Parts: sequence; structure tokens; C-alpha cells
Amino acid sequence: MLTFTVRRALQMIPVAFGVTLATFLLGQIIPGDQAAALLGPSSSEQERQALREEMGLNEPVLTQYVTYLGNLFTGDLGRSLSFGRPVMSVLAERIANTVLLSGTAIVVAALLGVAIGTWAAMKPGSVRDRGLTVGVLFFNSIPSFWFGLVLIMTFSLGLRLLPATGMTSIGGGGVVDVVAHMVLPVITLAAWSLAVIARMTRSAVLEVIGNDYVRTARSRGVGEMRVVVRHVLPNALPSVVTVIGLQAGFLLSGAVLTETVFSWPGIGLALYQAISTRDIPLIQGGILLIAIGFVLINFLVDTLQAYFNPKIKLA
Amino acid sequence: MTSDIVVEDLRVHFPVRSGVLRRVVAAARAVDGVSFTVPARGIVSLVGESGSGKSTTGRALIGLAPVTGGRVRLHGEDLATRRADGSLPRLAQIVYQDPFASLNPRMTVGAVLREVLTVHRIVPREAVGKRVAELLDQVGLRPELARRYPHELSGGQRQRVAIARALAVEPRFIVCDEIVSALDVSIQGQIVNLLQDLRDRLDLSYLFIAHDLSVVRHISDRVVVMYGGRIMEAASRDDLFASPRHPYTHALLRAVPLPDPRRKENITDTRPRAEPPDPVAPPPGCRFQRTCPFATDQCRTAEPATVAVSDGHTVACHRHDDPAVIAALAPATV
Amino acid sequence: MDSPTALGPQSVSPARRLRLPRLTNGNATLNIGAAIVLGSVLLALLAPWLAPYDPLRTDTSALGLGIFSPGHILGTDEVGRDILSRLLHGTRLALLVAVVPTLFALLVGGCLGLLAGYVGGWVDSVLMRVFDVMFSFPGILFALGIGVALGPGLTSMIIAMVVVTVPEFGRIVRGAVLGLKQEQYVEAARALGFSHSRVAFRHVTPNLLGSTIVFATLQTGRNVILSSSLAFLGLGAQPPTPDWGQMLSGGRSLLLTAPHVATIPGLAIVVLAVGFNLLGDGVRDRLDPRARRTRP
Amino acid sequence: MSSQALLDVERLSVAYPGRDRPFRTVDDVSFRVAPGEALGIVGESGCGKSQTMLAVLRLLPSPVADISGAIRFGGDDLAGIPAKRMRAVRGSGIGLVSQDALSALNPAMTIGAQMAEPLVRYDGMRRRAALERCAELLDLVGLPGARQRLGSYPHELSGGMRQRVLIAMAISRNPKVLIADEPTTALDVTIQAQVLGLIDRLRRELGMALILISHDLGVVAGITDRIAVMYAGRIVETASTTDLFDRPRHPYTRALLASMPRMDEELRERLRPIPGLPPDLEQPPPGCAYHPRCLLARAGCEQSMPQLVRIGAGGAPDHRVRCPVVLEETP
Repeated sequence: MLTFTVRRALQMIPVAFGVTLATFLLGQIIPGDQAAALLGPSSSEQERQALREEMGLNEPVLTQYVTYLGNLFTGDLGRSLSFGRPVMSVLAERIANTVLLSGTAIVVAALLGVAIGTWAAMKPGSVRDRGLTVGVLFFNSIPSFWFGLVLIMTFSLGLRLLPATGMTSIGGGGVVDVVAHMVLPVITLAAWSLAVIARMTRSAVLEVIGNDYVRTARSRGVGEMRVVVRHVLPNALPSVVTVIGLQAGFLLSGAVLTETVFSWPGIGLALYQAISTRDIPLIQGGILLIAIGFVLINFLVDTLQAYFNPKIKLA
Repeated sequence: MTSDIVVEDLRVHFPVRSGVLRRVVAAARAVDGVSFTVPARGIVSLVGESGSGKSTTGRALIGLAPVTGGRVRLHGEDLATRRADGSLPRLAQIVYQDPFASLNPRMTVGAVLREVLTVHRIVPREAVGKRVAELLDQVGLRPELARRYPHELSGGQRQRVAIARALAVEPRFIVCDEIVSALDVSIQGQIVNLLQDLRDRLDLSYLFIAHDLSVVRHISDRVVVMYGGRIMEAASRDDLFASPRHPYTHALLRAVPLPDPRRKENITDTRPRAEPPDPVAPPPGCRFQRTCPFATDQCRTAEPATVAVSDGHTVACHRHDDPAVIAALAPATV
Repeated sequence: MDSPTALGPQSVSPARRLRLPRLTNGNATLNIGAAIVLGSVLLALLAPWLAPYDPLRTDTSALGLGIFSPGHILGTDEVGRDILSRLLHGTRLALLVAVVPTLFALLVGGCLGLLAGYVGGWVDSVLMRVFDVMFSFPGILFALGIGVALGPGLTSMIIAMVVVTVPEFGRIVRGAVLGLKQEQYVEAARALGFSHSRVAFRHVTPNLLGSTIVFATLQTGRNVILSSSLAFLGLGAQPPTPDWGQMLSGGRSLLLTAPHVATIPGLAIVVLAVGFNLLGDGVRDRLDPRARRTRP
Repeated sequence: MSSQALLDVERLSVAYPGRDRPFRTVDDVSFRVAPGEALGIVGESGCGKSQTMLAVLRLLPSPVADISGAIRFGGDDLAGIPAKRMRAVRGSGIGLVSQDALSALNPAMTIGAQMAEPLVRYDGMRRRAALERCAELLDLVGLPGARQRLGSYPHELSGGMRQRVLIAMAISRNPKVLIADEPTTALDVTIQAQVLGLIDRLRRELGMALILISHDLGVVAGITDRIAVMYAGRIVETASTTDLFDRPRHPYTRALLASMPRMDEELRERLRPIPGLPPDLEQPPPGCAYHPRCLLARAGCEQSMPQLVRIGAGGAPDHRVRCPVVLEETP
């Protein structure tokens, strides 16, 4: 188990370096002069040249990358052009909002998805199973931003039940207010993942339920509910957990769309604003943060799975 | 009688990797010093339980398992040379246990055979169709079956196709790896009879890997008994079944249930025997020591040499000439 | 090690050997999916003749007209363009940005996956680590980055989508190849002395085509959504080109007064995505070996 | 056949919806098992022997498989009782040992946890007492170091050991009937002999009835009292074990016996396999399903399926055969 964890942790290192390299190169490919962008159109060529020198933009690319890495380790992601503040501080004040939104969404999607998928798989071909198939098809075919808009139109503008945008009402509010603001974005964000998780759970449960050991349990008089909970789910969950992990990563990035639609003050919204203002350091920083989060989630998922697999756990 | 296949001290060791860096820390000795010969037109059976190394030995002979020690000669030439010059596939072929898994599901029977014939240019292009029909006829299938896919055939028919594919290169030697054990009893005989006919007609020799001793007794000229990667006993068919000299051979013979309600002696309710030896760390001495009812201290320390007890009958047992043991093994069956 | 020696004739349980009847009607799924996709292609081809107006023509006298307005069946948008005309012309772009990235990704990812899976060793390790890195930027984020780097526009969006989906195809194909390499008929082909390229292309590739085509079709459905998301964020075709994602984004300002401006293109996206998803599911049902007995 | 049958299966059929029309994997199968009796059911793959037993336990995929007939056990017709009562029969009335012990044991649970589960849940035992009983059972089936094995996972045991665990699980709730479905097929020869011996001993010691399903006549010969031979979903011959081996009547039984290479006979020049192929259950041949392969087939065999008819007078041992041709033979 320890060997597995260490091996898996070591595998993260090259991937993490690759991720930093990719975000660094992103900044390199982007056309345009960073110095000019920073100093504004009225700056002189001399001023720009001085700034380039100061920022190290005239150094060879490799040197620049090493500097970039070094800055990363000290938590320096550069200065955001549009916010006029360090990228780190912009992201830091928003990360909690994004984690709150995505975290709630993945928990909702995972719990409901596993429950619905299992429930449908227990009666393959039944009305509820067909219902799941249709629902999965539908939610896998809806663009989340449009779904969000439809929700806003229906529940905020139409029925006036829930607030549409922002995280709190103007003038602030308590927990109830935040929760009310979360309902629609969480539904929007969770819908796709819920469908994917439910479908995966259904097929994993169906696969496991056909195994001989499930028949063994039944042949000894074990009740159907207990067969599912004790014999089927523990063997079906590993493949489901993989999907949940992937979805958790996708939710982080899906937040870009959802946060934009609902004006949720998270990293996604900041990224959207950064794109429209071509605020390259902020784009780099936001993408890097989410990608690293994704790598960490995957590591956690794999380790968790190994823990539940007696063959790896005992090795 | 010339020998088609000469195996001398064959070893197949697989690396065992472990730890964070997946370094090779040990070797699993799947086959650990095995010698035997297969004469021209001979059928040699390799028997033993799972993990005995019999299948790995067969795979090594046709280049599918790495030879890490010893020598294999096919028709006077070294296996490595035969592999290098590409003559191995034309000389030695394999037929597997599960014919469904060993046939490409997306190729018709005819396409399977045509591919072999054209790749190796066995016959001129215009004669390929005729040759396919001949091959099918040789294994007792109607030529119309050439248009069928494997999933449209029965188990016995698939196995015939697999045999036809092996025959297509006109080999001298075929490894038959448990080729009847996945078939129904009523069909097994069809395939066994076919193998014997083909041997007579095409001068083939076989290495017949099996665990069912009643089939082995029927088909083989010689029988080689393996356990834990080593040969325990080798003899002509009649010698081995009439007077086994190794306790393991005896145990195998005594375990075949007899289709006779009055003969119950082969059903024994004994405590389970010890596990087969760990291929990574086999015990010093005889591999069979933990299970053997006759094991002595000598068996636990010194590996027994292979000795000839009569012409063509070899056994690797310290107590091969102990009268008490011989007496205990004598009435094996029938 | 040895293969299991004692697999008797009963090694396949009868229940499993029996073909379970299909629970959903595979043909219906396939037919509906194919009808939607073919219908979209037809609409895209005939758009210039079917569209009642020039999709770019603005009419300031008819801003945000509702559905079934005289002369504008689906109404007009925020600058008075006919929604039906824009929708029809937008079909071309929607299909283009869904299908083209899939084809490129299939080609590149498929080849890399085959290489990694079949050759193995360090080639496999390097490719997989590269895929890992690419995979760590979840789809839309990676596409966003590339889109920003290359500047907004159709070409950069397609490039971005290809780059995003290549590792997915690579992994799918590699996994399938690794599975197929274990198959006995592949080993048998090696034992018959066939060359590596013959084994890889004649014996491995045909057996992974089916699942790859299914995945490609489903990926096309996802591309419909991904491309509209990128367009929504302003990274796709630039205004005033008729693009469904753009149309949707533009309609946001009229949510209160004219909700159909955002709703209609959204529905179009959903229908096209459903079409590709159904097609993929239908093809998968068709290819399922359990459902197939007669000759393919 | 004993009059006070413990398990009495009458006219059992199992049908599946086919491509064109439904087809039967089990067709009009009737048999009885008396307390303590050992019945062997023999046939080749696809003959319906396992399907019959799964139907008895109602373990077939229920909405798909259409089961008809009566399964009388302990005063109930198992075909009709509610699911909850059926659960009470499984394990404590009828136990099942299946073929492949590796897939028949839950890989994610320890041996002790899965063995003790129904004892704790349904038999009201305390966990410690249940585990104690499991250790005794493992000892009974000859597992070395039984107590320590409770904490092991299935993959840590060898094939023979796993089969022993599976047997211990099947008998853990003291069933009156033990169904063993090819319990030795996946095992090495030497282990096979031991497991057969173990099943035979347990049946005698615990006074259970046994239904042993096998494709191998050699396996059932030594430990059964009666044998039913199945072909294409039907019983074609049933007799006491000695009678069946001494005087096989149905052409299929005879051909099956003749096709086996035997260790206890002089070597033959050639094996005598049954010609042809087993029938496709979805498109069975008309009339007697065996007639296309039968050496005794005559005009009329393809007309109608013969009945299973008792041979000899009332005093003779019960021997039934489904073949009018051999009935005309003088015994």
C-alpha cells in the first residue's frame, strides 16, 4: 500500500512539471508585448525596453522558465493586469468561493448519481431504468451555460423563487442567503456530472451484479438490499470513484461557464474577465491552479481506490 | 528414430519486480531445467497441475516464452537461430485450449487460412482457394465453412479451424496446449482421433500438454510428468501407466475418477496437500517434498538426480530404488 | 505462468452464454440518431435556399420580435436579424466544429494510442506522461488557454478542440490495444510468423475500430457542446457570423423581454448533441457481440 | 425412488425469449430427491443441468427467464412462494456450491465476513459465536489453519482451498439439500479427487441430500445413488447409479459412456466420439433432439418427442428412459 502510494506520488512530479511548462509556454505563445500591455499605449519604447529588462523578458526562454518556476515556489504568479494586484491575491480571495460551489456540486452529483444509478440497475429494463437512460442522454446533451440560463429564466425571472446572480444579495446576508444563491448554480454545475456518474454506476452495478459471488450471497439467503449494499456496491464503487474524481476535476473547470452565467465571484469568473481583457498572468495563474487541483484530486482518487482493493492494500 | 525436438536443461525464468522503482528483485522459475526429446512422428505428452510449468515449456519451444537458460534444438538447428532466420513459424506451430479466443473474431475461416498461405507464400496465389478447401477437408470440415465467422461455429469446429491454421504452414511439429479440455467429452474423441490421423498422414510430431490422464494415456507415445517447473518422471506411455516410479505420478494416476460405481478408491477424503512450491523461492531439495508421503531428510536437503530405472524410463526421486516405495506405488490403477 | 489447466466444458456459465434480450431497442436509438444527424447535414447544405432572410441582415425596425411574428417565424434577435435564418446557417458551423476536430483527433490520437499500446516500453511511458499532462487541464480550460494563446477565431478553436481530445482518443485506443495484445489470436498471429505491422494493422486495428467509432461519435456530441461553450465565452467564430453559441450569448441581454432569443439556439444545440449521442449509443448496440450472431 | 421426497421437481421448464420465438433451456424436467440421497445430473454443456438447479433456487434472471412447473420442498411450492420465504429456503433449506470458487467468493470481503454474514443477519447468532462456528466449519472441510483463514481474502488462497471455503459456506446454515454445480471442474486432478471425497463425507456425516451436477460420468459414478442424464434440456434417462453404468439404455447414455477414454480398460485403437454436434437450443431438431446423432435412429424419431417411460415391472428398480426404440429391445 505504501509502495503504491509513493509510486503514485512520484508519478505526479513529472506531470506537475509538465503542467507548469504548459502554462509557461501558454504565456510565450500569446502574441503581443507584455510590457506594452502593462505600461499602456502611451508608454515610450524606452520605458517598455526597461520593463522587459526588469521582467527578464529578454532572457533565453529556458532561463525565463527557471525564473518562472522559482517564482511559483515562492507563490509569485505575477501581477494581474486588470486587477492591478498580484495574481496570487486575486485567486486567493476567490478560491474558497469556487471550492464551495464545485465541492457542493460534486457531493450532490456523487450522492445522487450513485443512488439513482444503483436504483435503476436493480431493475434493468424497468420504467425507472429507461427513465435514467433518457435523463442521462438529455443532461449529457445540454450545454451547462444554457441550462443555467433556462434555470434563471424559469426560477428567477419567471417564478421569482431564487436569486439569479451573485453570491449574496446586495447588502449582504447570512448563510440562508448564500445557500439560496447557490441553489441554481449548483444544479447547473452538478447536472452533467450527475448524469455521467449515474450512468457509470448503473453499468458498474449491472456488471458486478452478474458475478458469481452475488449469486453465492443470494444462494445463502442474503436479502436483496443487503446484497446490493454489502456485495455489489463495494465492488462496483472503484470504477465509479474514478469517474467521480474525473468529474470533480471537470467541475472545477466547468465553473468558468457557470460562474460567468451566475456572476459567482470565483476563479472561473475571474478567468472569464481575464480572457476578455487579455490579462495573461491571471489566465496563466488560474489555469495552473485548476490543473494542479485536478492532478491532486486524481492522486487522491487513485490512493483511495488502492485502499479499497485488498490485492493492492495487502501488497 | 531421429529427434525433431531436443530440449536440454531448458529454463524459463520471469523477472519479479517490486518496490517503488519496479526493480527486478527475483526470478520466478516457471521452468527450471527441463530436458526431453520429441522424436519424429512422436507424440509426447506433458502432464502436471497448474503452475507445473508445462504450458510455459510448450510456449518456449515455439518462441513465445523467453528461453533464459539451456538449449532447444529444432530439426538440428538452435531455436534462437530458427527465430532469427524466420524459419521457426514454418516448422513449429501451436494450438490453444480455447479456440474461440485464439481465432480473430473479425476474420472468416477462409480469410484466416488464406492469410497464412499468402504471407508465407505456401502455394501460388491462384492455388490459394483450392488449398484452403484442402486444409478444411483435412480437418474434417466442409468447404462451405470457409465463409463463416468463428462465432458461427461450434466449439469442436473452431478447434478444427485452429488446427487447420496451424497445418497451413506445413509444420513438422505442433504444440497442443490443452486442446481438448474445453470441449465436451463426446467431441473430445473427434479431435483426438483427428490428431492421430494427421500425425499418420502428414508425419507430424506433437507436444501434447494436458491434465486429463485418460486422454494422455490414449494418445501419447511418451509421457513427461512435471511438477514445480521440473520433470519428475518420464517414460514410455505403457511403462508410465503400468509402473510409475515417482510418488507424484502415482498421485496423479490415483486421482482420476473412474466411471465405475464399484471403483471408489480414487475418491479420497484426505486433508489438502501442501501448496505447490513457490516458483520464486523453491525449497531446497526435491520440489515435491512437502506433499510426498515418502519424503525423508535427504529429500529436504538434496535435489534428486534424474536416473534411468529402465530403458527410456527416467525418474527424479531419491527413493526410486527403495523396495518399500516401489511396492507402495505398484498397483497404480486398472 | 501456466494458463489455467482445468477449464472444463462448463467454464462459461449457461446464463452468460445465453444472449440476454436487448433492453432498449437498439434500432430505434440508431434510427433516431441517424435521422437527426442526417437531417442536420441536409439543413446545413440547403441553408441558403431554405433561409428566408440573409442571416446577417439587421432590421432595426424589428428588434427582438417574438416567435410566430409575421415574416419571422422564430422571431428576431437583439439587432433585428431573423433567428430562423441564422439558425439554419449556423447549422453549417455547428457541424463543422463538431465533426472536424473529431476526425483530426481520431487520426492523431488513434495513431499515438496504437503506437503507445503496441510498442509499449519507453514510447508508451513518454506518451502517457504527455497525455497525463494534457489531461490535467480539463477540456474546456485547456481549450480556453489555447484559444487565448492563438487568438479567438474558428481555426484556433478547432485546433484547441483537437488538442483537448487527442489524449482521450489516445488513451481509449491504447487501452483497447493493450487488451487486444493479450488476446490469444494476436499471440497466434505472432506464432504464425506475421510481421509486427501485419499484426498491428490486420489483427489489432480491425478489432478496435468498432469501439473507437462509437467513442468518436459520442465525442462529436460532446464537441457540439464544447464548441458552443467556447463560442459562448467568445473564443469561436467572431460576430456577426451566425453561430449557435454566439446567438445564445447575445440573447442573454434579452432574457427578460425576449427569452426565445437565447432559448432557440440552445434547443438546437441540445437536439444536435442528442442526435450524435443516440447515434453513438445505437452503433454501440449494433456492434455489441452479444447482440450479433449473423454475419456482420 | 423414495416416497417421502425432500425435493420434488415436477415438469420444470425454463424458457427465454429468443430471436424469433421463445426457446427452452430446461424442458419438462421431473425428479425427486429423498432425504440423504445423492442424485447426479450429467450432461454436456448447454444441456440445461445448471439451469435446472438455478431454477430450483430461483436464481435465474427472473423477468427474463420464464419458469413453469412445480418445485415442492418442505411443504411449499418454491415456484410460487413470496421472495421473502424463498430467501429463507436458500442457504438453510438448500445450499449451493458453484464451479469457480474464485469468482464465487466476494473479492472485497474477508472469508470470515462473508461466511458469517447470514449467520449473524438471519440466524440470530452473535458475531463472535458466528465466527467461532465458521472456524469449526472450515476445520470440518479440512482447511489447514482454519481460524487464521477467517481474516484472509479469497485471492490469498489456492484454488482447492477456495473450493473448500465455498463448500463450508454452503453448509454453514445446515441445508437439507446441497446442490454442487461442477464443484471440481476448475480444479487440478489431485485436488478434484479430494474435494469429491470431502463432499461425499459431508453428505454422510451431516445427513444431507446431494445433487451433484457434472459433465463427467467418472465424477458422479463414485458418490451418487441415482443419476439423471440430460440432453438438450430434457432428462433422457434416469436410473440407480449401478443400474445406469451396468445397463445403460438410452443411445445417448451409451454413446457418452463409450466416448470416454478410460483408465480402467484396455487401450482402444481409436476413441469413439459421438458424431455430429449438440443441437442449437434456439432451433432444436424436430422430434427427439438426439436423433440426428443417434445410431439407432429410425423413421419416426424426427416426428415427436418420446416420453420418459419406466422400464420393467413395478418390482424392478426405477429405471426410466426416453427412447421408444430401445424399449422394444429384449433386456
